[in-house]
Amino acid sequence: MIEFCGIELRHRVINASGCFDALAAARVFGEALFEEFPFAAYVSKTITLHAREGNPPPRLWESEAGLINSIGLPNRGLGAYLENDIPALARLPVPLFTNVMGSTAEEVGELVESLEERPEVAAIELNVSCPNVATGLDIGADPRGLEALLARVRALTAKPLIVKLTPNTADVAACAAGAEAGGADAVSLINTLRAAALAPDGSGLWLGGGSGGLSGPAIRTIALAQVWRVAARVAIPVIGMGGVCCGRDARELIDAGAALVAIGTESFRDPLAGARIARELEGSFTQIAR
Amino acid sequence: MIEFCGIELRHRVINASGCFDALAAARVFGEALFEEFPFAAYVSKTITLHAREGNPPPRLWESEAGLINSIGLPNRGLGAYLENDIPALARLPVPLFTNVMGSTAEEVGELVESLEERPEVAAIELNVSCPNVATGLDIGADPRGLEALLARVRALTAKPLIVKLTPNTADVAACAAGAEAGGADAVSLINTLRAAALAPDGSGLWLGGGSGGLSGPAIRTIALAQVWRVAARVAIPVIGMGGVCCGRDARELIDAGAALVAIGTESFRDPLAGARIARELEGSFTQIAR
Amino acid sequence: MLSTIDRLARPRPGQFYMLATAERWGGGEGERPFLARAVSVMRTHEDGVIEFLLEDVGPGTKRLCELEAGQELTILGPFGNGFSASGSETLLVGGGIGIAPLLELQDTWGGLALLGFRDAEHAEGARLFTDAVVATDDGSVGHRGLVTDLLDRELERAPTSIRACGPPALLHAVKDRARRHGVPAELALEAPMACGFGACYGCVVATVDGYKRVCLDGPVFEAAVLA
Amino acid sequence: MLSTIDRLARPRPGQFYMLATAERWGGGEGERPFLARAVSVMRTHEDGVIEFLLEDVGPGTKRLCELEAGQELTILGPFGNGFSASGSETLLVGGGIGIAPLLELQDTWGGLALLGFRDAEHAEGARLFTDAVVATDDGSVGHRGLVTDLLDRELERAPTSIRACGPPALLHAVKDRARRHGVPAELALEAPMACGFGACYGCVVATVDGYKRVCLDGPVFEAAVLA
Ligand SMILES: Cc1cc2nc3c(=O)[nH]c(=O)nc-3n(C[C@H](O)[C@H](O)[C@H](O)COP(=O)(O)OP(=O)(O)OC[C@H]3O[C@@H](n4cnc5c(N)ncnc54)[C@H](O)[C@@H]3O)c2cc1C
Ligand SMILES: Cc1cc2nc3c(=O)[nH]c(=O)nc-3n(C[C@H](O)[C@H](O)[C@H](O)COP(=O)(O)OP(=O)(O)OC[C@H]3O[C@@H](n4cnc5c(N)ncnc54)[C@H](O)[C@@H]3O)c2cc1C
Ligand SMILES: Cc1cc2nc3c(=O)[nH]c(=O)nc-3n(C[C@H](O)[C@H](O)[C@H](O)COP(=O)(O)O)c2cc1C
Ligand SMILES: Cc1cc2nc3c(=O)[nH]c(=O)nc-3n(C[C@H](O)[C@H](O)[C@H](O)COP(=O)(O)O)c2cc1C
Ligand code: FES
Ligand code: FES
Repeated sequence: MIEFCGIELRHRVINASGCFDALAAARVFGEALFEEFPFAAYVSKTITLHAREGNPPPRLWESEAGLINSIGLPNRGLGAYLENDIPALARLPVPLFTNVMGSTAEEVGELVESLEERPEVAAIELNVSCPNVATGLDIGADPRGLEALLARVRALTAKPLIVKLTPNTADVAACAAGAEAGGADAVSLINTLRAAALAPDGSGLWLGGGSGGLSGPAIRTIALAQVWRVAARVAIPVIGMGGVCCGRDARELIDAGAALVAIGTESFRDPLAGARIARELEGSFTQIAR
Repeated sequence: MIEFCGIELRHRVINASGCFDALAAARVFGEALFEEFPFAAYVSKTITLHAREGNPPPRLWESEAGLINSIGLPNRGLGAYLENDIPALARLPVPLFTNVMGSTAEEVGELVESLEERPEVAAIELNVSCPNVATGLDIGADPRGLEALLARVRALTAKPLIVKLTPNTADVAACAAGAEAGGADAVSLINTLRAAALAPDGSGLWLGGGSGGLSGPAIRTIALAQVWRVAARVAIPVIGMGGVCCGRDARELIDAGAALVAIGTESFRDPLAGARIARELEGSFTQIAR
Repeated sequence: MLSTIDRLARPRPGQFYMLATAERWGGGEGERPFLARAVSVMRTHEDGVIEFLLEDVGPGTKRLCELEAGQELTILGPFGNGFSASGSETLLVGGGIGIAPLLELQDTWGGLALLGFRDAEHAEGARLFTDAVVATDDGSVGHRGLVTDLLDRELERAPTSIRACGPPALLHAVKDRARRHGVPAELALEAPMACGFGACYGCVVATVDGYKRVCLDGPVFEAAVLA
Repeated sequence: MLSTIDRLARPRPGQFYMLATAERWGGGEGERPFLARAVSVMRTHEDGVIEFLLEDVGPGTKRLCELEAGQELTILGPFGNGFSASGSETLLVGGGIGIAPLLELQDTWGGLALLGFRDAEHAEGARLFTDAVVATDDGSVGHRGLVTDLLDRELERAPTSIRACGPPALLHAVKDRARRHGVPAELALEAPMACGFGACYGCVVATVDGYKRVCLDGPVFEAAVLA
């Protein structure tokens, strides 16, 4: 058993938000999935205050050793999540981490407050990659702004608060330090990197949402560098992710300072990747000089 | 013939700074290289005021569809460049762009002033990916700082000033706009993205320089997104680069708004990539809605 | 044509698998393919053997087509809803590679197949059908023209329902006629897919009640629900 | 063992080529290989045929070893300085895959080869030499122990010079003995390479006058100049 922010976990491998839909998977692979769940914790895809349709298709582009997505955070909104999803997800044999995003501090506060009331939710992950309406930058891109946001919502919950940092910033370590100073219990990174694809027929941007986010092996070494820097800067635990495909990749993130490793795109190629990588991890015990 | 900042070029494909050493290539491939030079202009690797040994080896790591380098800008300094390299490079059949980097505005000024005096130099490219000693961030990461730097050195030269933007920023388009406002004649992007690799034997970071910069196909769609954003924001010409391997990749950057395309890592796999890609480009004429 | 064995599941007509090669998946044009590729079940056999029909349209299908007998295939599935049961009065309309799922459908529930192709070469696949009328753009086999010409003719005979699979233009034409003639139709759609099992939300299609995941709620949709 | 033809250049002993396969270079372990791989010339023939010796140590050499006769190879070179001319009194010291350049050297200028290997299987390559003494770690062939044991013995006979290629430990031991016995030695080094022709500055080694590019100023260096 592993301990993360006071939560007991079977192993160090969880899913990356938005890359595994436990309810859809149960429909497809059957209830057995609920017994032998591949991940040590289940992270929901991002929930917003109000329902979102998501971006118009096409939403995917396969790039060099990676995937660009422009899904647009489709979800039925906080209300439906509390009412329908949480009861269904409560049947999972692993702790539930709920990932939320608000476009203002008020929204984030409202999301956190309502999740605080639900015992089924073990931890809250804040997706701060949402563009700030004023500056156009991600609200998580500015260390001071992030500290202020955390300081504000920290008071609203006793549950572990994980900040999903944005990689679209000049200094991710400073942002992590800001989140820590504001009272975050952990940080997770990296989120997808802004990327674009052009339609083969020359009709312009391919993705319905315009630009998208790059994930997969192509970003693995960028994730490794950011996790290394962040882990060297903050004392709170780090959840590392980005292009992890095998136990060795996971081990490298742990050696870089990650407490847990999250699997995103690889789960699309192998829905049992989480269990496989956790197994492969057990075999390896590098402990390196940092 | 193509016109770029008042300079006539044979085609739209040039080399990326630090990815082609014309003098070394002449030694290896013979003088013929000077007649049939693969690029429409020759961009020097970054020259600094004082000589630099560069980073200790190992300096390279092959990553997923890319390369991480930590070369550390080795060069014999401005003096040796002016005295030995420029006369030798003057024999090139294409215009010479000189890439320089200074760690302070004074240093950049001194570099620009001395190049201004040399007719062999057709244009000056400012590498602003140098860490600012005070903030630790790249000096090019802050739009206002970049504008101030440009305003200061603009007065020192009549030659075209190209700003090689840093991708390690929250808003590359704002930085491009800052450079333009300061008087830059063009911007070039993207430089390598911060990445890291761990030694297979578990002894820590692999690269002698610690972290390094990621280049190659893995970053192509990130470059495409940044070039698209920058070209949409500024009126000055854009030199696009990042993972270009073939005419189609180059065409996409041009469709995204680039005036010229630079080839970096692909030249390692094929020293004649510049000529090949220029040929492949001629064949293609997409003109897309932006 | 590619075949493999699935002893666990017996796919239903219209379902698909996500396929990749175990070795050297990647390293092709643009360093691709990276993700697995969705491929419809063309035909199944009692012993669990499943046959697929592949057209080389890019790095993924190219690599799958290069696969030699005995080499390892990574396979996930069967996925998707598949077609609902139909009868002998059902018309099966297919175009190009879209004929694949209709073969298993005909083998299971019968029905006349109307198949459209570019030319004789691409029309090869039609041979596999027990009861089919063919149209080719160049007239090298069967009717010269579109498969929808054949459909218009058959619609006079008031079929009970239609099942279609093929390029967007064909599906659109079928949807159109189905509405005009008041004949219920089921269309098997395609969409770029990353996972195939509802995890990525990347394969959505617009329906009368919002975006639906083609891999999970489809790939077969009633023509009437598509926006 | 891999062979190809270079009609343009006649490589000199110690030079190398950058090799890659034209098809499916990439898509292996960690989506690699991406860059070409440096490989020493093992033997050349009048007709321009060049032979290479490869050991599968990772995705690049693995892919090159998988290459079948007739499949296309991407080849750049010859690169590097190569060894300077030597005579029959020169000792050639090689370890493992490092024996490759010494074969062409012996074919050209003669000299006794002292070759070290892990075991009999790896020692196969020694057969290609006309005049060689072998040492293996497990003693399955020749002397049981290190090739440096053989070198120590031969050094008594006051050789005019030494040429060595192999793992870092071996080169270090040779450099050491060369200095102690005052015998000039040339060492063929290895370094991670991206280009092979001086463009990337990635392959440097520390020398008495600063970092030098192994691909351009080497791969052969006088032992004395190495820092
Ligand atoms: C449910 C379902 C069933 C299918 N059944 C079959 C079948 O039985 N047989 C069969 O041959 N095919 C079938 N397909 C289609 C096949 O899965 C796709 O065509 C697949 O994309 C082919 O991959 P590729 O690499 O060969 O071609 P791709 O390179 O993916 O090109 C195919 C199309 O995808 C788009 N595209 C091009 N480049 C990219 C990129 N980098 N990222 C994203 N999209 C791109 C273009 O529109 C192009 O025309 C099915 C698809 C679905 C969804
Ligand atoms: C001048 C010269 C001549 C050579 N001649 C020969 C020859 O004749 N025959 C032969 O078999 N080899 C030769 N080599 C060695 C060969 O080029 C290298 O071993 C090459 O790296 C093998 O590639 P690989 O993908 O098979 O193995 P790699 O995966 O590159 O592993 C080889 C070594 O590189 C390091 N490494 C591991 N992963 C990475 C990575 N991702 N990026 C960078 N480094 C990594 C490790 O130290 C590992 O032990 C020569 C090298 C040089 C420089
Ligand atoms: C299709 C897709 C959907 C995603 N949705 C979300 C999301 O809803 N919320 C979020 O915080 N991150 C989301 N991400 C980002 C992932 O959680 C993860 O940070 C990123 O993909 C890097 O990991 P990977 O390379 O292993 O995929 C999504 C990624 C993908 C590919
Ligand atoms: C080995 C290497 C050395 C580089 N040296 C420099 C340099 O000296 N100055 C600079 O501005 N950019 C340098 N770059 C960055 C390239 O100019 C280019 O911006 C980057 O590699 C992206 O292009 P690519 O993917 O085509 O390589 C270097 C890149 C590599 C790979
Ligand atoms: S393909 Fe991933 S949800 Fe349909
Ligand atoms: S390998 Fe590029 S400089 Fe030597």
